[in-house]
Amino acid sequence: MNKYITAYYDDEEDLLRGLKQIKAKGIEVADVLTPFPVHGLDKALGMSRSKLTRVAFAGGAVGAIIGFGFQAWVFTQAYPLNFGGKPFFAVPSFIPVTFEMAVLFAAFSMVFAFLISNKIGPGAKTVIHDERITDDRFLLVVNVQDEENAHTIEAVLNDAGAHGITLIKKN
Amino acid sequence: MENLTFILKKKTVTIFLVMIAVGVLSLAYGFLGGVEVKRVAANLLLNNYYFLSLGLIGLFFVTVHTIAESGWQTSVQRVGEAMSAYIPVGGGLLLLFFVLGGLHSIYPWTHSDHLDAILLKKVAYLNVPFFYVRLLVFIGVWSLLAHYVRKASVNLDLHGDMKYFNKMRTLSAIFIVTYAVTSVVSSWDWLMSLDPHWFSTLYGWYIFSSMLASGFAMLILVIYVLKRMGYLSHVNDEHMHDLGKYLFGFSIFWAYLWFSQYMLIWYANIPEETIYYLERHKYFTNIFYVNLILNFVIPFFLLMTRKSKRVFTVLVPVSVIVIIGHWVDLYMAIMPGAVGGEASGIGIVEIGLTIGYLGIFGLVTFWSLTKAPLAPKNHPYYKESMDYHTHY
Amino acid sequence: MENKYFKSLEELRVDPSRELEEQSAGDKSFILKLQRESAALPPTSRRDFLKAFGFTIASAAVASSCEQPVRKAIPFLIQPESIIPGKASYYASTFYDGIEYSSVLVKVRDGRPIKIEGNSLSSVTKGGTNARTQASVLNLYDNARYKTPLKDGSETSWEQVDAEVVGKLKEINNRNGKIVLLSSSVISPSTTAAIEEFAQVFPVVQHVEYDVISASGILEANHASFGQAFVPSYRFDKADLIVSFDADFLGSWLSPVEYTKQYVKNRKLVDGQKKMSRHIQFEGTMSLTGTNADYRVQMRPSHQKLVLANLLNELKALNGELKASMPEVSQDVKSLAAELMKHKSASLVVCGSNNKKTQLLVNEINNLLGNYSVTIETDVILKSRQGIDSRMTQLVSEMNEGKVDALIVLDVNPLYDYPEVTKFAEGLKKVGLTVSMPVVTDETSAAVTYICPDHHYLEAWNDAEIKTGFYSLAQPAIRPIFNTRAAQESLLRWAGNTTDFRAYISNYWEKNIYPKTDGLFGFTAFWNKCLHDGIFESGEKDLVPIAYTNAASIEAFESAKGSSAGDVIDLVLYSNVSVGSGKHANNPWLQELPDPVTKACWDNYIMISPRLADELNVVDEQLVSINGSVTLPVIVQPGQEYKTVAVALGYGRQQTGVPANGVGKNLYPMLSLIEGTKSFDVYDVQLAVEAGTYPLAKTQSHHSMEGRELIRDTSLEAYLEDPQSGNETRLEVKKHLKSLYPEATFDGLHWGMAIDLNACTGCNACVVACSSENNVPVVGKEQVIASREMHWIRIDRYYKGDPNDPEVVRQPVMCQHCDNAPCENVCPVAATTHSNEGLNQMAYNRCIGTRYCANNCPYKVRRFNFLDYTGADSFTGNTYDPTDMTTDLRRLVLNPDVTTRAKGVIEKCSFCVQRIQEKKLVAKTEDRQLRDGEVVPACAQACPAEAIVFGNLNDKNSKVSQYFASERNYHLLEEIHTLPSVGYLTKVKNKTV
Amino acid sequence: MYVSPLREPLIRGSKDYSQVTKDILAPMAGKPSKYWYMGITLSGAAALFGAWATFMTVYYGIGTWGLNKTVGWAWDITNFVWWVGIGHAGTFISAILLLFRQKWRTSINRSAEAMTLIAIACAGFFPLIHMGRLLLGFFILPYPNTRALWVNFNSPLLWDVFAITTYLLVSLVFWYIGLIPDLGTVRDKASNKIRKAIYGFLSFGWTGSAKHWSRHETVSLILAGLAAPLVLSVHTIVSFDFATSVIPGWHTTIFPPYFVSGAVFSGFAMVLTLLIVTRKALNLEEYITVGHIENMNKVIIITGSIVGIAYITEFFMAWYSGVEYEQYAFINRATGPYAWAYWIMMTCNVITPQLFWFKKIRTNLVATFIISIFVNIGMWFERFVIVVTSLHRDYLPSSWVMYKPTIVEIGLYVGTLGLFFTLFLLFIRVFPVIAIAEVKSVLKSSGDNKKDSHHE
Repeated sequence: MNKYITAYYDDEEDLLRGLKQIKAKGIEVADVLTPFPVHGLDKALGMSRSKLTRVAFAGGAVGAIIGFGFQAWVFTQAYPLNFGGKPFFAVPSFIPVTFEMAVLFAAFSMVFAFLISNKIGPGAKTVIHDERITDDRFLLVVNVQDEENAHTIEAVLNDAGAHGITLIKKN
Repeated sequence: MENLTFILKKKTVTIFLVMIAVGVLSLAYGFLGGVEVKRVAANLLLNNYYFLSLGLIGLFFVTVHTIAESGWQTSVQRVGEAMSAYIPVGGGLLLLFFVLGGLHSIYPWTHSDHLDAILLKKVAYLNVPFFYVRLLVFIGVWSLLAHYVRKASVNLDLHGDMKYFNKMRTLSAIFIVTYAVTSVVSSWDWLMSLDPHWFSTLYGWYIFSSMLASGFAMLILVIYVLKRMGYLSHVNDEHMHDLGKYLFGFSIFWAYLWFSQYMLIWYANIPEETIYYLERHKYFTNIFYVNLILNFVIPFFLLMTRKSKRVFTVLVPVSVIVIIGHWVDLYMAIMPGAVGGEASGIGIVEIGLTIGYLGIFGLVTFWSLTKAPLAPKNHPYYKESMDYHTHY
Repeated sequence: MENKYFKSLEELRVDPSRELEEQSAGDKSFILKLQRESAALPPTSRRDFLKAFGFTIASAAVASSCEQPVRKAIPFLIQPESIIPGKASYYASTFYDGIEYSSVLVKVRDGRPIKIEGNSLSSVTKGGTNARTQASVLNLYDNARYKTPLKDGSETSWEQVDAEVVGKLKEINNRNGKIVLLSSSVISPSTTAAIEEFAQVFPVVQHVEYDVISASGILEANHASFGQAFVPSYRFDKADLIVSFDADFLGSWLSPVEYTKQYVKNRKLVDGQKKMSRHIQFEGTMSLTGTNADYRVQMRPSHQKLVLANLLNELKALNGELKASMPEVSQDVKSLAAELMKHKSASLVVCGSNNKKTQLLVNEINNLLGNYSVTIETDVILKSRQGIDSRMTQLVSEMNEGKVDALIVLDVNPLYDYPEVTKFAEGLKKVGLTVSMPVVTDETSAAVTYICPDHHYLEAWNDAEIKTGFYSLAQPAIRPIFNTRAAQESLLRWAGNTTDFRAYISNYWEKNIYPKTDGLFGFTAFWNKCLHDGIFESGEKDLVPIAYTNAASIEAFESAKGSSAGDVIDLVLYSNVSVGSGKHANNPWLQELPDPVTKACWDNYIMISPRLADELNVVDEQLVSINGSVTLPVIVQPGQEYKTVAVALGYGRQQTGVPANGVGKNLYPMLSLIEGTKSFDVYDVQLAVEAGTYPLAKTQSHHSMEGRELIRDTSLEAYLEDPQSGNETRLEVKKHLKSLYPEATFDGLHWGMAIDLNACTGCNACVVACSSENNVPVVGKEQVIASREMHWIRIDRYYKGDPNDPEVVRQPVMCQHCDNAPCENVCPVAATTHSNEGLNQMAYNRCIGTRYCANNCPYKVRRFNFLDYTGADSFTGNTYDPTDMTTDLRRLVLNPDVTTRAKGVIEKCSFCVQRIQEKKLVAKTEDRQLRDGEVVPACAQACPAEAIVFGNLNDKNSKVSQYFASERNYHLLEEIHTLPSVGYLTKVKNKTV
Repeated sequence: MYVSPLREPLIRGSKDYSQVTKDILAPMAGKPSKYWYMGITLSGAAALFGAWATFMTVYYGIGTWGLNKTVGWAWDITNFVWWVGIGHAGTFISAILLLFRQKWRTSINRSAEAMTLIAIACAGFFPLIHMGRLLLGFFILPYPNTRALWVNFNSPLLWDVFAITTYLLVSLVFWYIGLIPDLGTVRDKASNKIRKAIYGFLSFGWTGSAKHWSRHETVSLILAGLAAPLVLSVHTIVSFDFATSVIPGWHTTIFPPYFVSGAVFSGFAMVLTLLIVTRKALNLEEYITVGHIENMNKVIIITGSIVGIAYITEFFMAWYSGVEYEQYAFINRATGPYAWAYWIMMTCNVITPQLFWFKKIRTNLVATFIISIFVNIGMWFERFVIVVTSLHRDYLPSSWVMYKPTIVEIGLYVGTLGLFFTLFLLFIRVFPVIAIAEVKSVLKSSGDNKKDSHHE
């Protein structure tokens, strides 16, 4: 059996303040669902910085290498042709395509990594806890181990000024 | 509580004076030690231009953020203003250099008896009197605007009156517009005309981008030095991050313009244009590539991550490299035309004179820092600057 | 390698006696026999052709399509012996259209003639051709050709025609009526014999020679001076001083190809030659010849006689005679006379006038200068102008009087080109029997009863004697495409002689010409050699009956003294280098050929001086009427004499094919007949500005070089002092020619072309040759107006100096095959690249038509197929072909070695890469190096001035390398480092600066 | 975050988050207005005109245009560059303003990006249609073929293929990533099942999880970091089309930054043109305030001035070069047969935007609207001047000609305008025109009802 409690705030400042209180009580908040990115929330939840930048860098590097390498291969190995007396290994000519390839690969690798890491994508099935979380509600999710635990949590949440505290059971 | 007033210590002054002495000695060596006059003159021009430009970028930093209604930069605004104090000094030195024979010694077009058909067509522009007229206008306008911007900024801090804030905005706008034109034209006059046959429409902006990158590097360095001295504690990682991003961005921007100019000339391969790069390829092969590495490759890879822009251990070395790099870039711009490939080199004159000018620049800048509180607390956006987070 | 000259297809037929031997040789010989039998069946003599015809249509379709499926292919079941698919044969032949002559080689590919080249064995034309000769192959495939004999416009059979005509002729002959045979000047000895034979059978026959562009004035003047009407041989190569009065001898006067060869020979400063003739041109309108002159003096045509009289007067004075008093002229004839005197016996004065008295003055001038027998040979006469105008005038009167019972028209077109055309038409109605023997539909044939279509010259046997002793032969290069019959054969048949004309000619030559040789090898060998060479030059002379007498000239001089220089507007009616007399107006190549002076095509127009234009307040394309009868647009022509206007003849055809009908206006009715003689100068015309404008198709609209050193020139004096003169910039430019990357090297071959601007006269022969060789599409007037002409080679013409009296310079420009080609760099799909022989190549299949290359070409030589001009597009029904060039018949002229280009593709000069490849293969099979001069592009081949030299730049001894090494050599726009493979030699004018 | 009281609020009116959602989603709900129908009829008709012109071009060939042997590009490439330029504003606003932390971008970036995508689609149409053999256009792709022939990597047109494709794809992704949370909002506000399903699919299952938001911000920022040089590179490469050549007036080194600046200039002008109408029509005046318009006008002054300096630099350098061809090209621009185009360009691009130095003018919507149209016209003529006047008289005077457009060319241009407005009108019905989440994120700090006490 898997259970969790949801509760919401109407304002992000109340949310941040409440979070502090909840954390101080040693309660782990599983997730916070917000209608917009709340500044300082990631710190408050103790999240580490995203590693997507590294994916982007790797993608960009691969794109650049493929871009440059392919052009160089075509011009010097596969089919060297004399274009207006330019050297076969015409580095300045290769730069624009290399750059575009780097950007393309970086952007797409990162975006795919983003979608995969978030497990979202076209047709993704996710739980919508409250239709107002994309409007004006800030929803807390706290995992619950047992009944007793649930009560404690509910109390803490209540103290922290959260509304609509609900226990949800998942099977 | 932070230390708001900068006090110039004797030790610091001594260091700068020693540097200046090194400069004077190497100048003397240049004249007496059998170094070609041309080479000495070209070095004087290089350093005059370089440090004058750094001063101008200081002013540019202040004014551009002022008109952009930006707030975060107010924490380091004084440093930019202090750099701009060098403008009248550098301008004077440059004027002196030209008057005392610098003009005639390295600018081929000043030799009216050696004008060929193409140069004769340009006489309406490239002639000594008109050159001086422009020179005086540039230096005069820059110095005056530097003075008034600074004055308005200090007054704003003193009186906290919005009148000064608006005045500063107006002056900034005037400076930006003037500088947009004068930076370009002055680079044609002082640098491009060293190769009087050659021309490139991008040249002015290219030189500007070079100075922009080095100017921000210098700004970072001065901030670093001040912080090391225990000042500017209100300047935090976020501010450095932004400056680092500038350095990163302008290094890429410089590379972009370098590539644009080089590639277009390389591609069309028209002799009247390629001659510029041919000379540089032939006599300055290593420097040609070193230039790219110092000014693009190193800052690009080292400043790519978020962290590197926030820690001085990366930011400072990169800034030093970029400052050296753009010195090299100017060297590439000046030497082939002024001195010629065979007579050029990097030796006592080059290094010594640069140290000397750095001394003057440092002295003026730090002296200027003593004249006003380091944090313009009454600036309307100062508070924004203090409450400044970048979470990227 | 030399071109292989073959005899005709018929000559190559297998000897029948060998047939028997082969019969036992099994299947193969059986097949051969079948083939021969089928060839022997009477109506199937055309079958070989039809096979080739079918194949070639198919191959044209293949060649002309980039990705279309082959719609129709008829393979050779049995391979004809003389046809090797893919290999061209060359047949020597003769082009003569009643006006102009050229000894030619006909290139035949897969059974069809596709290209005309000059025959270098001829010492008259020396391998030169002009635009019309080059274009004549297309006339063979003219859609407007008569395909069968016709009676009253409906198809009939030869038997029927023969029966009816012979019946009528006999009837007329019997009642002692009058039969007139009307032709242009006949230069064919065999034809003359045939006509004589015809006249013997029908004694009432009178032969009238009617020359459209006649030389009556010269003929009659010479008759007065020498006792015989003839046109002498002019020797421009022997003259150090050439003075021409209105004679456009490089463009249209008498024998322009021959004269160009001679003229240029004496003016080319290559191979160590330092001497150059001086050429002074007096003229009213701006002619091709005038633009080439060292000095050009403006002279109104109505002043011509007086100027000549003044010149004669001055010469007489210099000769010690008393100077007669006469009205003065504005031109400086005094110093001209002095200059002429300095070049006594080495000068040449020619005059384009058709007036006997004027020509008499010229005769006397030449006589005084001692030019006869030196620069004017009277013992070798030019036979292409024999018609005396007054005879034609007389004929027309007789027709109107009803005195003519039968008129047989031999490929002339008086209903179009006779000045008093209505009078001729009226007269024609009164002639009982009218027969015409045209090749292509024309106005005259449309009005006659019987049309007996003649072969095109490429289908026919013929011979010619253009000048005394200069014989040549014409042989068929293809079987007659249509049911036509040689005109001579028709005449012979009507006269009861059924010999075919080939046999007739050979008999004639055996009897009359063979005896002029030493006769060592027998007639068959002689005949074969003549057929192979195309020519026979006997060296015989034509002696004039009397020595020069000046009585008539003196009389003319006396009468000229009384004339005065009037202040009237004169009209010059000239024939241009494209459509000429209008006979070939139905040739799209010629219609689209820009005039070398005005750069306009597809129309005639009034050339008017800038001053007069200002006075009339007109600009280009404004409609102006002449004498209220003809309204045409004007072109303001710098260099035109103030009150001289000029209009080209040859336009305004009404009853021929699609391209020509309705193009321009017919100006022949404006010619004045003075005492029965045509005058091509009409004095005192009235101009009136009409409402409206009319768009003219011009290929060049900007005429100044804008101070750019595109065409470099100098004077002879300066050149002799410093060969670099005029080309000084090159030294400076060469110093700065540096590249950021190593220059490409070409091992083996590196093709280059050098063009001697001093030799090029601007005659445009190269342009047509190029179109013919490379299947360059004709785009029509609308597209030329839209600046979309497709010519791969163009001749840029610029004016220098005073717009009222400018100097003219010319420059042929084609793809420069730059080794640093800006066009190649920018093609995204690599459709244009540089070959390892230095050629700038186009892969049409690869081209997607971004036109980037054309934009980036500084020479603007790349041409884009804006529409589907050739029918090669993958869509159907969108072909844009206003000139009917894509009919099956017209397409037979396509060169199968060159792809026709589809819509949306860029094309340009390839240095005739197909010719390069062909010669390379020959050299390869012969296991040797290519020889210098072996590869000749079409333009160079056609050039009568030999201005274009092509070869290997890597071979330092090649002619092109030597040209490139010359101080005069420069490259166009060299300063932008495109490294062109085309060089130009500076133009040198023999002019005192 | 503290915001100085000096700064004007970016969102007017006292609003809470729910109100923001409601306001921005309002245009998507209900039946379109009659103005919307009129608009789409008009633009649809224009697009049909373009379809006819496209057929004529493909079937009969480029000959249906006014081009000739000398002028190989004219309206086609002029329109291409014009549209690409317009397509620069969106990414500039989203990427570069994001990097420079200009908060005012939040209200305009969504529609500006949509406009960018549509403009690039319009732009991309021209290089395709300008090909003589459109059906073989795939030759331009480096795909393995039987002849083992690749493409020419030296060709700026090929670089264009890569640049435009990359730009379109990255812009699309950038736009869509930003759109995902808002699509979640649309989904959750949808009353009808089908709508819910569609937006549910399009929103990729967005939940608003803090972790997702964190990654979302990283992705947005890095994409901005990638898009910023990309946006420079695109117009740079477009400028290479001309600058790599040897044609006077085309070959000049200043082109890359000058084109980029001109692109941003024209892009902002088009954004202004659209938004001034849109904010009124969709009642979004409180989100797209005069302050936004003023800020954009400032960008117009800066970029317009840069462009002006570039014009003057080019002109001076043509004289200074001493190269006769170069000199003539510029004299011809200013005094030749197309001088009228040059002076329209100068007036619209250099003089008109200087009016924005006056605060009265740059805060006046009518004046801004008119000037933005002027800039659009001026920038079209800038490209026309570069493309046509440089080509029509280049090196050899023998080839100098004039160029005149035909109805087919006009049809193609009008057609893309029709397409542009049609797609934009569809966009405002289908997607939220303002980034809801982003506006919400600045509502507290920059809204009218901001709490001054916050973050003391």
